[in-house]
Amino acid sequence: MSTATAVHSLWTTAADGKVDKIPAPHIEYAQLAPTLIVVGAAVVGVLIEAFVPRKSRYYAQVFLSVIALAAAFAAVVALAADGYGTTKAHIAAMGAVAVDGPALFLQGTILLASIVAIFTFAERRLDPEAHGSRVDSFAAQAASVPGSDSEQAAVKAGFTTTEVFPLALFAVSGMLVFPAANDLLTLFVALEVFSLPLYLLCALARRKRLMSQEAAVKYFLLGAFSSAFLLFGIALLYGYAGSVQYAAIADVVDGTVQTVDPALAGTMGNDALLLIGGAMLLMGLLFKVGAVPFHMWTPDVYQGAPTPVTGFMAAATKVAAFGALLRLLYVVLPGMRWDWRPVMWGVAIVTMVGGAIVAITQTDIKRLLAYSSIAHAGFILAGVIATNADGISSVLFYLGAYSFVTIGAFACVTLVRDAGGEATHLSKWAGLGRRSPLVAAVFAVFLLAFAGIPLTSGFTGKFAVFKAAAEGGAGPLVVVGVISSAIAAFFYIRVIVLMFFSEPKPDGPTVAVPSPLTMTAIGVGVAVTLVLGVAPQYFLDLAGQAGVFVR
Amino acid sequence: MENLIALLIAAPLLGAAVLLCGGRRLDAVGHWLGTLLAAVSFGLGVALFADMLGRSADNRAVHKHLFSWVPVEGFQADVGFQLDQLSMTFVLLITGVGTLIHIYSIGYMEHDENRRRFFGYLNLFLAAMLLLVLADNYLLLYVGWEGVGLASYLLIGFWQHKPSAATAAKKAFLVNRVGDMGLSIAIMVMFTTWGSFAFSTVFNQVGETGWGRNTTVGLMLLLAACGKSAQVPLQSWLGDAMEGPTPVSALIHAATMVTAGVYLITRSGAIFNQVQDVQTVVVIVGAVTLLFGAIVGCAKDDIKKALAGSTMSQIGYMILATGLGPIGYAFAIMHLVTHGFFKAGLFLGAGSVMHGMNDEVDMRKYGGLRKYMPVTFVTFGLGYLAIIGFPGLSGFWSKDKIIEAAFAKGGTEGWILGAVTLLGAAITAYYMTRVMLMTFFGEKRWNEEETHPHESPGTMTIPMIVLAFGSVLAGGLFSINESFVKWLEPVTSFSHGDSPVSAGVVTASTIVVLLIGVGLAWAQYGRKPVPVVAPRGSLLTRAARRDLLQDDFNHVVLVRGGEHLTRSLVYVDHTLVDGVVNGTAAGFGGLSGRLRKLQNGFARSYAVSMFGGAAVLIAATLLMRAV
Amino acid sequence: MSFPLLTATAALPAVGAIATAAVPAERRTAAKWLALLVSLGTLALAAVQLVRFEPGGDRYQLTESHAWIKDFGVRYELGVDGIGVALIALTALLIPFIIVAGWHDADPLETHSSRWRPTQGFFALILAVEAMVVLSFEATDVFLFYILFEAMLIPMYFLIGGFGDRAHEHGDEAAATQRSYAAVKFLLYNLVGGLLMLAAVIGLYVVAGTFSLDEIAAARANGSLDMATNTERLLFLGFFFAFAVKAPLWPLHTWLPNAMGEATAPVAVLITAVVDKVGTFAMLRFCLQLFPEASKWATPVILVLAVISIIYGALLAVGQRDIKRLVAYASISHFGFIVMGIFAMTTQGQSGATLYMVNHGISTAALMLVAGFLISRRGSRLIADYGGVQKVAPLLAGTFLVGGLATLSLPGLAPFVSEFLVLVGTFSRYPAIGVIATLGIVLAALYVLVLYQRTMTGPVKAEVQGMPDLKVRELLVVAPLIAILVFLGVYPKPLTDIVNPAVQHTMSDVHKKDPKPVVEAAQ
Amino acid sequence: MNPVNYLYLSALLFTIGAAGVLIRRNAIVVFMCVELMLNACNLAFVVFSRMHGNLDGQIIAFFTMVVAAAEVVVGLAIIVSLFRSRHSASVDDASLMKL
Repeated sequence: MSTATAVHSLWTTAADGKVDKIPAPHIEYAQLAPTLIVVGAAVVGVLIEAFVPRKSRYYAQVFLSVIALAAAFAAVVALAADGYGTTKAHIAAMGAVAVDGPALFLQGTILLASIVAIFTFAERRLDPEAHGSRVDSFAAQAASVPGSDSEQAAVKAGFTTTEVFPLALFAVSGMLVFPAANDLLTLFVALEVFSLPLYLLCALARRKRLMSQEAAVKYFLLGAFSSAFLLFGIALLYGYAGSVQYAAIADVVDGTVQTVDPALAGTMGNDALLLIGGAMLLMGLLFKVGAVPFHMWTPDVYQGAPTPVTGFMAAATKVAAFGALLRLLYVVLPGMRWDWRPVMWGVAIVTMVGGAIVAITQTDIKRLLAYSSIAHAGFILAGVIATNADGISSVLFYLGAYSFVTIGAFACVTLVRDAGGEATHLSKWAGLGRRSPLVAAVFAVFLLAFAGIPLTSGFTGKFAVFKAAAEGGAGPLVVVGVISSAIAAFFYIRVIVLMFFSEPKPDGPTVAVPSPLTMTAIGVGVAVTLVLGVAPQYFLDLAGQAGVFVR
Repeated sequence: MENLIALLIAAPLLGAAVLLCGGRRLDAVGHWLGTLLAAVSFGLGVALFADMLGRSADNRAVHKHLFSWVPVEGFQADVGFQLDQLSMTFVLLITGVGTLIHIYSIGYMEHDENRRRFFGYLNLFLAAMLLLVLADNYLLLYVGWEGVGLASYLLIGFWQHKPSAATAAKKAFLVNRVGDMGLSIAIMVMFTTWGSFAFSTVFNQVGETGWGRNTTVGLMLLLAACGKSAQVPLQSWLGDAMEGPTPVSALIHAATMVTAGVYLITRSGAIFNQVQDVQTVVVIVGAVTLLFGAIVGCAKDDIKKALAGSTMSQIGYMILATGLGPIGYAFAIMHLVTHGFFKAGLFLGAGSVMHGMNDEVDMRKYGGLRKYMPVTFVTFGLGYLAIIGFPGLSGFWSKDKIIEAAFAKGGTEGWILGAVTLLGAAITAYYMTRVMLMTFFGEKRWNEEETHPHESPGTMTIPMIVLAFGSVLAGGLFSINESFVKWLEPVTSFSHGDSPVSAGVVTASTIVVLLIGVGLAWAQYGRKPVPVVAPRGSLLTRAARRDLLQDDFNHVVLVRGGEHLTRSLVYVDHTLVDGVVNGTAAGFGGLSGRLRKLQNGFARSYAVSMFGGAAVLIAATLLMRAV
Repeated sequence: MSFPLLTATAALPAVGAIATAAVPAERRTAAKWLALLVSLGTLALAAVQLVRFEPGGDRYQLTESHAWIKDFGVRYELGVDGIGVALIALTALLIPFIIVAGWHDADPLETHSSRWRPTQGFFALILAVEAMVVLSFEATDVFLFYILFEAMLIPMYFLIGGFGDRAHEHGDEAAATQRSYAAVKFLLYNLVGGLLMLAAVIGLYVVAGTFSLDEIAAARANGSLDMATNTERLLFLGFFFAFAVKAPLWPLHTWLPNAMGEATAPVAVLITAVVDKVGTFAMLRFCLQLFPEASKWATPVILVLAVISIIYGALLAVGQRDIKRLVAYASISHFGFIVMGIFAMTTQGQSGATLYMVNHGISTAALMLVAGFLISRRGSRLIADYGGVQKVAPLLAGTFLVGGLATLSLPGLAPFVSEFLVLVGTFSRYPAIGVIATLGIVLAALYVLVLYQRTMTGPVKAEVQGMPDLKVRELLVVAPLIAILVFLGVYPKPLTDIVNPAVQHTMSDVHKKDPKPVVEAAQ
Repeated sequence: MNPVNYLYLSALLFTIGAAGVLIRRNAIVVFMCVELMLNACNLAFVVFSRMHGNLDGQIIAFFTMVVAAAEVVVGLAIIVSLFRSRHSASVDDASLMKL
């Protein structure tokens, strides 16, 4: 049979033979409940924007968001308790979504982190009241030009952008799907679903709006650019395997499926397609995790975005993206690990070292944390490279530990303020320990956790991934890892020095007394940091049980 | 009875502890307490002596194991004492002279506000010195060894407000430490060789080891002895040590501590006897120091420094004698004892002079003092006669024997040594006569308005009188029937040398050189008036005044060199060792600053980086497959 | 289950630290007393340990073992051998003195806001350090030890960086900069060491599959654990580097003079007398026990480094113009002795090294604390600013001298015993090294006596005039330390009895026997 | 015609789009270039779909279009607000944050 006729049969069969009914898809709604709840809540959130009076929107949205996320988390817990994480793990929604340990663990992590992040979104006590109404971190009216009359009018009217809550919920729903996606199409769609709201959220800062918009533009353009790469990679993989299903691609990669049709031999199983496609796919994901050299958006976006959004992004996005990366590498591409492991070694090394080195000379606390997140991405990559069971569970653990520290740290950043809003320049932080020992001490705890000092979650996580990497034969990577940890320690310590050992400046910032919302966010961060540092066994168990992908 | 040995040490130690910790409350009685405890110690010593005499010669040594000090697997250091004839001799000398000097100090230090502390230190010294001579192993000896060093340090620097005193004290301790290093290495070699450093084990097994180890031990012990006994090349501290109060000079830097080196070599005779070469070195050291000290003594105008030179020289005699082996040990110790008497007496006399002369030490500002201080004059005079070896007095008996033994060494060596010892005797006679003449004879050269020479109080003169008796009689008593030699023989063994010169000739020549020395001094200082300002003098005189340039050498080589070394090391530490670290940090900082510039804020350049990254990623993946 | 004595000894100061930190701002005197009481309580517990420890018994005693982090193969395992129990006693002994000596070091200045509570923080941090140090001496699980080894850096860091000499604090920006430089240097040095050790710890787990000392020893004994030579060496280097930074060994020492110079005297004592001991202790316990072959392989290099430390530290001490830095360099010299004793691989050397750790702690404490009292009176650390102190403050000068004499290892005082044991132990295997190291005793005399001469003797300087002598509080600190120095110098047997069996275990770990005396060997 | 040629075309379009992103300053144009890249992907999907003889690729192409449309909504909103604030749509002007 010639190629032409084979292709022709695509549409000729439809005419000649009897048309099969399109079978109704079989969707396991219960197992997709976490995602569905969040999506539903987001839709309801949009409706709230439309129908609920402006005054009550804030409360309604906050309430809805928190309830929805909590319910989704409860659903995750219920699924896990039912054994979907382990024995009953399977692929749901016609092969589109996996319900397995890693997926549930990461979804749970994302949901918890999101709840905490929503608390910081909802914080309205940091800034003094403007014209009798409380203000949060978001622009009064995003559409109005910064500094314009319309903006002032919006502020005067006490507008707030309560749309951030449904936007966040949409983003969360995408993030929930992302690590669970079991085909490349779902992966792509989920990526866009969580990215697009984030682009918007970045643009919504109340203060320093020009920077906020700039951050959004950069994030958006670069994000779209990387999505295009990712999509082209998907196309090539599809060309390689003839399917976008993870399992199907994996079979072809492993060589368990032979070419069914000699006519397709030209493309199917063509390794060049696999390699190039795989690399482009990797690039798209590495962009999201912020690995060098795809990291350059990170500092600018972290700095420009409203700080609660930065915290949310830094925590949840990273979790979701690493989840997807893990699944891709462990489910789809283990057959070509000899190809991607050396490359990932390189990426991990430049990410760890590069992030740490550039961070040394940063002068803005948010940029500093951005570079820190890059370095951490490198550490996590070391665990990813392990390619063993410990690799999965250690990365899961690290992500859980890291996300809470990050949100807590950014929440602390929101507290330190001067006339221009948040005082993010490091020089402003001098002597904070003397003015406000508690905030400084808490922030120091977060920094120490970032630095991986024992008895904090950062150490446990770092130990876990390095151990996995060493067991996976990546000993040199571990050595590079500890060296860059040492470099990284330098700038964390620099901040501590500044806070505790420098004399406070007379015109220094004030530390706002937050509402219980932010306090909760910070408190949860500290608690998780210390508990995971001192008694991590339960959570390690959890991550260990969750550490098996379904295929 | 042997339980008393510990008490012997404990008494002065208790004194030291009480006096040093007691505070100002004890100021009024401190000196009496200190003296009392020294006397108690002496009393105990006498009792033990009597007990020892009651036993037969071979049965006299007693041992007392007190407690296990440092018990570590294979390394058993004990606190144990060995009281034999040699130790006994020292015990009596130390406690006897020590007690006398305590009494003397009561008067001498009367106006010093820190007299209590002074007595505390003196007691501390007694305890340490007793420990040194009573220890039954080298490690415990080492404790006493450094203990006396400490006491010496504290006492030399007793007048700490004088920078010169503080410097002298430090110098003494440091130079001694060099010697201590020798002792410590010697002990280490002993441990690795015999598995022990107890006297008994070492001396019993010393014959079973080779030349190398014995030589090392011997040389290291000699180094230690040189440090403590101010022998060349570690002699430089003794002259400066005269900064201490005069009783200190008398007790520590004349009678007892400085002779510890002689004790050490004598005690270790069993080792030295095994290695002839080391003995030769010992003899050379002794001979050189003998002349060195004597020459220095001739040039000094400071009465105490002149005496210090003399001490050095006399100890040179003793060291020389110990180097002769069994023919010399007993005589070395005998000279040590007699020297203890007369040199202590001389120093006390000098102190008495200074006491009466407003602490003036320059002999050129003395003169004709015999009328003002008759007791001092007489006692000092007797000491003088003893040291120059005036026939019949102590020094004569002991020094004469050493000269004899030197000749008995035999061969060319014997002749050389004999000549050196005789020469030394002549110089001794010269410089001591010079001291005598400048101080007590001639015109008075002091300022009569400021200075009113007077005799010292009884507390000071009585010890001087007692010591003068010792100076006169001790030598003779010891020599009756060779009693001293026989007394020591079980410990040190003794052999009569085979002298090429008969004893009579030696004695005669000794007397001759003595007369020459005295005559020369008389010609120079007795017949004509002594200039108040020292003449420039010959090259040798000038060198001798500067301790034969020893300090200049030390200063240039050790002090300057050391300063340069430490300064450059400080520099190295700062720039190199620290610099590497700071440089690494700065390097990372610079790298960071440069990499940071890549983040130029332009979205397009970020896109370029991503695009490039993607290209590299793809290329690398393809390359991995190709490879 | 019996009373968890070891946990209690560490937990008491830990709880005390939290309690002290929680004392209200204005009740700072109460905080001080609380800290002191807690430290005394800890001392009592340490004394109970000493009593309950049977020198002839098992290697590790009073053991406790609980599951902790199963995934990492980590257990909360405690146990003490003679070395551990001695060092715990040292730590518990010194902390009360440190607290009393630093009684006023952290009183707030008027310029501080009311929310800044330095006093509570200072004493809480000291107790926190004590808790971690004690627990690290007790840990028989490598991971547990590592965690404490690293974690104790943090309170130390705040102690160094946060509290300087009172005299410097009045608006002296330069001093503050110096201080934070010192703190950062301290932390980074130790962190780098610690992180390399982390890599080795992980590697150890990959190789051995457990962190328990007991299990590793058992696996070694029955042959189920067979490390490749190169692996063992690399792991050894990872561990040793960390300990060599902590100890500190030349050329990794430069953080110590900065840290000790800038910190207050009690904190400086805490660094050198207590915290640094963890490094040398760990060499004995972990390097030798876990990697015996590699330890032997590295011995020549380490001994050379140790000797360089001894001589170099002493020479630099001579060249210092700052009292505290001088003591720091002296400590570097002494740490050289300790390391030398450990790696000489003889009973004498290792017993000596262990005694040295204890004795050096006490003697340095005595010297440094008196130096601190001196510095607090004049407000300067420069030697040249003093002179003739002996005349106006004889007690201060006297105790200073005793501290100095202990530092130069005068026989009769405790350090002599240990130093001599180390020298003998080294000499019996490596004569040349032993002899060179002996030079150190001359240099020690030099730097101590020069220091004493320049500060205490000579004419009384104008600024020193009227300087008060030691107060009762200060005397209470110094006098017992001196008494202990004398006692252990004269009668160290109680200590050696405890230490000896532990040393025997270590010696058998490395399969080394003492060289026989020549005479005996010949027979 | 050999469908592989369409693949080449798709790659070419993708490259042109990428080059445009790197070269052009105007945010709108940059964004259009991204869209071009997405279209190149779509072409590739369709080609592969035909080559493999299954419909997955074509379906994905539809999804891509939807997503691209959503992206346009968000992207234009952001770019327009930037333009209104700065009166410039140049991506190079937006470089407040750097280093």
